[in-house]
Amino acid sequence: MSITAFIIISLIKSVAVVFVLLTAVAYSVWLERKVSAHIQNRWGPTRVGPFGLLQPLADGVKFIFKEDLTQPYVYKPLYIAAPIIAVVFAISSIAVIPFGTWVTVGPWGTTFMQITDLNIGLLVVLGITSMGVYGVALAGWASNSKYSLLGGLRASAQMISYEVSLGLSLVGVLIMSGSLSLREIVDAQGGRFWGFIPRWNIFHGQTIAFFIYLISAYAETNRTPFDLPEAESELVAGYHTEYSAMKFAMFFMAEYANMVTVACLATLLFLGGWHGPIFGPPILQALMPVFWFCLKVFFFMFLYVWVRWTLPRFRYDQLMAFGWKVLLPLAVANIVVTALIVALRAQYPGFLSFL
Amino acid sequence: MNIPLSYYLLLSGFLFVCGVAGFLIKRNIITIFMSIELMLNGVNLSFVAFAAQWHSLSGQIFVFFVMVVAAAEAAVGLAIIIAVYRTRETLNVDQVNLLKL
Amino acid sequence: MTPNPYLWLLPILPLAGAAINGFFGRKSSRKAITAVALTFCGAAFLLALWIAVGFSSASAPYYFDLAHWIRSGDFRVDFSFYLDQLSLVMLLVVTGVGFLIHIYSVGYMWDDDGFYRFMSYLNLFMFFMLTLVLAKNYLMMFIGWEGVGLASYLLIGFWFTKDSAAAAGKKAFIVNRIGDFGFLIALFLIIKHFGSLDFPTVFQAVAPLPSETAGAGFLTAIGLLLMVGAAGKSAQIPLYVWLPDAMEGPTPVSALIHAATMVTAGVYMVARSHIIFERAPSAMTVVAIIGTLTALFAATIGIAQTDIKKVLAYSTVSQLGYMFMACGVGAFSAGIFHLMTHAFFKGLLFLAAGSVIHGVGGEQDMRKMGGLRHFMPWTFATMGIATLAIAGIPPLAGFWSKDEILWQAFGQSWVYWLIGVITAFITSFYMFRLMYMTFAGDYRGGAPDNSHGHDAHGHGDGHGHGEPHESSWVMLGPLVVLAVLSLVGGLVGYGNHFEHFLDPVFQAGKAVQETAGETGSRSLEFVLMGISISVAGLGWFLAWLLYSNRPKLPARIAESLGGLYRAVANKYYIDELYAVLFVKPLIDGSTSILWHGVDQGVIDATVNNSASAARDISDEVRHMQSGNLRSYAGWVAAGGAVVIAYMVWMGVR
Amino acid sequence: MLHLILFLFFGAVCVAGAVNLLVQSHPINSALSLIAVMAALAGEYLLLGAEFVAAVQVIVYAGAIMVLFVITIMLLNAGKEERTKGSRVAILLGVPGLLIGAVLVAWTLLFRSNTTMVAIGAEPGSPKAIARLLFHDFLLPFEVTSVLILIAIMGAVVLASRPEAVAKTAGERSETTPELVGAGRNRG
Repeated sequence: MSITAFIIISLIKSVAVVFVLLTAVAYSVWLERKVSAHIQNRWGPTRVGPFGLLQPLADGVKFIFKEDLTQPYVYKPLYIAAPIIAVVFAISSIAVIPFGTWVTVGPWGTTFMQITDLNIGLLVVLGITSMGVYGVALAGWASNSKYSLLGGLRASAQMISYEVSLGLSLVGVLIMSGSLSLREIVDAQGGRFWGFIPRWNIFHGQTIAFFIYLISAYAETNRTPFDLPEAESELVAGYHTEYSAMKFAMFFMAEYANMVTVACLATLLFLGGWHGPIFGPPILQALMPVFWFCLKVFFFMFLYVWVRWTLPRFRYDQLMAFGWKVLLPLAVANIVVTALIVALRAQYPGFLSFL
Repeated sequence: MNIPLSYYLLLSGFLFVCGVAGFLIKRNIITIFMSIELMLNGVNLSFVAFAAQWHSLSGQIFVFFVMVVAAAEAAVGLAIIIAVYRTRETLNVDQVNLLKL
Repeated sequence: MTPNPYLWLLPILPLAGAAINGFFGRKSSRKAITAVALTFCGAAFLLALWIAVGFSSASAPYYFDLAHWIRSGDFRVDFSFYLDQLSLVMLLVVTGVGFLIHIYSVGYMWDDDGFYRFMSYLNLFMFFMLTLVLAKNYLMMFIGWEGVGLASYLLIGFWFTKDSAAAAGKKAFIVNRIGDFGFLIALFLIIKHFGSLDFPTVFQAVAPLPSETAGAGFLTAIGLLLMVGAAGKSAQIPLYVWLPDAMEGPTPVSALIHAATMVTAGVYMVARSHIIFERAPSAMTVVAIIGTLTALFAATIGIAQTDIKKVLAYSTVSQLGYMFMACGVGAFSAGIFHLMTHAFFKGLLFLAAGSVIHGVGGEQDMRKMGGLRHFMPWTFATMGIATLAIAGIPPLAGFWSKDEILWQAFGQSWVYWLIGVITAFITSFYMFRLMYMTFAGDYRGGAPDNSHGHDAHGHGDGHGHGEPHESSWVMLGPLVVLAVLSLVGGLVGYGNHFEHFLDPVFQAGKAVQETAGETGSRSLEFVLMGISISVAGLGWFLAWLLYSNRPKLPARIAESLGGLYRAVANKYYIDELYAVLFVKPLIDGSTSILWHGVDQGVIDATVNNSASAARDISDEVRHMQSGNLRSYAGWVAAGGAVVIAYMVWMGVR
Repeated sequence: MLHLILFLFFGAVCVAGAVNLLVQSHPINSALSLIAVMAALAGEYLLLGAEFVAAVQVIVYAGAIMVLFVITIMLLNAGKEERTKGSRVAILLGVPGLLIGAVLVAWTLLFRSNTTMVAIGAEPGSPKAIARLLFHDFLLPFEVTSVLILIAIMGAVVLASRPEAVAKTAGERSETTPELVGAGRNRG
């Protein structure tokens, strides 16, 4: 593949992925509204388009045309920069997420369903998400409002706390697959054991890690039951109290983009990525992995919404105690046990071979 | 495609000098603390650069140790800053010169 | 040499007793303390007896290496014990007399508050004395040497609340240190020349050396230095001054340590090192002269003393002089023989004197006694036997040993013999003087008055001491045993049995004796014996004349003698002389030179000036420590620039 | 050429960030400048092949340590810097010393250095290789730093919690606001 082809394909892939991501974000909002409505025995959006399917579009138009208020005492540079930071980091982490396997793109050669693959892909995702906290923190501080400040403080404290257990929960997976490249991690989960159970990490010794990851991910994305930073009963709207119109929309997009990223990561690390039954004609076979991947991500998105409208909110000290006193030790224990089993298996090949 | 290693070292030296200058001229204790981090980063760059020159990963390992120490230092240092701020209600180092809390 | 695994038990047993009483005695009952002290001491005595039974003149020495101690290059010193005929005699004397005095102490010290302390110290003393006696090398001997010094110090100052006792303890300790100084240097010389301190090694190395007849070599130096040590420990001129003062201690202590055992350690050490001395004739001569002079000198002082214990103390010094005289003329076995008999009768004398003091309520001044034979017949009888023994009346113990010494001394030079005979006469005189003043005539003591008692040890208070009384049987028992020993103890010397027993030890010394034996004939020996017996009788007669027949006469004689009497009564002003010669210059020198000059002028000044200099500099420099963080950073940056400049300069150069 | 361009790009960001850190009077701006420097440094590390170091640089330095700084600035509501003249020494002694040192080092590096040319990605620091080194050759230092971290955690907890909160028993809820307690704990 020539360098120009590489650049062109990369550009196409980038545009496509960003488009898909933004669409997914928009329809996540629709999904949220629809599901919450049904949980509460309502209809949800129905007016715009069939089943309210065009509602996200209408929302977007509304955000753009609303008045963009800037309060007089805010620290303006950061007030403006904060939502941009949030949304940029939220979207850019999608760059290393693989959506599927190799596909042949006509005469130009084959390519991978991923913008780029890095040896340290997982670390890049973690790094970019860890930078996302600045958007929230700076928004809270720059707004020069006590609700915002408290929200920002809570958000940043909560995010860097749960980042620890989130990161540690992934180490088990890394030990199992021996790589930081997301593509190789997924490849390591191919196949089945006992003939029918897929060799996904969630079934493959990392069940505890999966739940740790899930819980930490909820906290990372400030979702219920960990939505303390924007707890409307305490802090009005938390760090984005003073934001309106498109700036608010950026935070909104950042939150849902983060959810999508986290869901993608969970899919890749624990649910076998694009692995799934493949059948049908060649064109279908080429698209099946993407379908399976999207299905799993959709499952996670649904789970997000389901949990949000089901569980009550934690108290802040409970949240911190849970993160540091329960999740962190569990994650460490998981690492120790996993490492022990892997090491023993390297020594004695038959050790716990059914796992 | 090759550039002299001394470019990296110059950059590292510049960052270090900026750190020292920050320590000398800044008044805010947190900014001074950040200047220290800047110095550490400058040193880290030289570690990585020398690792490239000698083709030995040990230089990169040292970066990790520097980071760990920096993390510990940040945790304790910021806690101290908070404690100082509670009693002094100022972050200006020129006013925190009583040699006691 | 044969190993004997029981040797180390001998010293350890009293040490165990000392430890038990010392650590737990404060809370224990007196009976328990007594039981512990007597059990361990008695066990040591029985063990010694048991070992002695299997030991004959022909036996090879026993030894036992307990543990390694110093291993430094080729030089090594171990905790090892050694038993030959010489140590066996000492061993039996120490444990036997020591055990008797332990029993006696129980009665004597029963009412004292520090009973447990006393018994513990006594046991401790036994431990160190046995270490000294059983040592296989000079360093072990030195441990024992210093240890008995410590025990002596503790016991002299036993009633440490009394200033005189505390001072006497210090005096004994310090004077002994002077002697130890010589001893230590002798040890260093031995290490330098022989590379070892083990007796067998050293003596084997010395044996082939020629006698240093012309001039003085290192053997003479070693001998003289050893003699300095011995003079300190055994109270010889010029270091005898501590022994009379040591009478401040309880009387059993005087009996055990300052008469029977510890003070003879010097004699033992000289006898032990006889091989060295025999090859250093000048050193031998010095030993003989010192011993002879001490014997005469101390005896004359003894004439004028009125304190019963002081008389005995000077008598001890005098008798020790005899022993050194014996060693000095090469009659080591005679010296050891006298050491043994002296342990019996002098121990007995002290114990009897203690019984007297006990009986009259703590009074020690003989002028306030008299007529006590009616009150305490047993004491009178036993003390009489001891007096006869020390005076050299045949066939009691003292006669045999003293006569042996005089005979051997005559073989060396008639001067020694003459002085020895004069001393024997004086000894006889002051001993019978003591007897007459104490036991004959009428009781001159008044109503009990504790204030005039020298020996104000705690047991004057509870007892009514209106009448002098006989002591309890706990105290009289040892008196009787020792009296029997004083009676018959000398008979072991009959026919030179004792001498032959010690022959394996003093083999080399025998040559000297043979020559002595050849010069004098058998008849001459009897003549000399007759002379010494007659001077003893003469002394007795003179004492009877002055103190029993005409009691007014001594005062008149004293008056007519005037200054001479006062000089004798005041011990020739030796203490005062020492005070002027040594103590005062030392104190003055210490005060003006060391204290004001060196300490204040140099050391303190250095410290103070450097401190004030540091303060002045710090006063200036402390402004650098302003507390301002950025100032510190400035200094660091400037210093960093200097370092970088240096490194660049070094790199470019 | 690409190497030089990328180096210059990241270097320019570094230099700009470092200078901005000095120039800005508000600590939050300085902090953001420092974050920019760190991110750009991660780029430089990537150029040198130290990809793992670069990732950790972003995650730990930019993503965790600097968040602490930002939180502290927010918590203490640090305002613009006052221009006090507390130290003459720093200006009279420190700045000249600094300049001398800087010039000497720069001179040495430019004209006297024996350094080689480095290619892009000269010494690839893959996670595997680094882990092998870290857990074999540098195991003891690694364990020691873990102890250091533990001590730092305890120190930070003790220092940052209010005295009355420390005095209280662990089970009781402290009277301090939950935010502060959370922030304090979080500082480990």
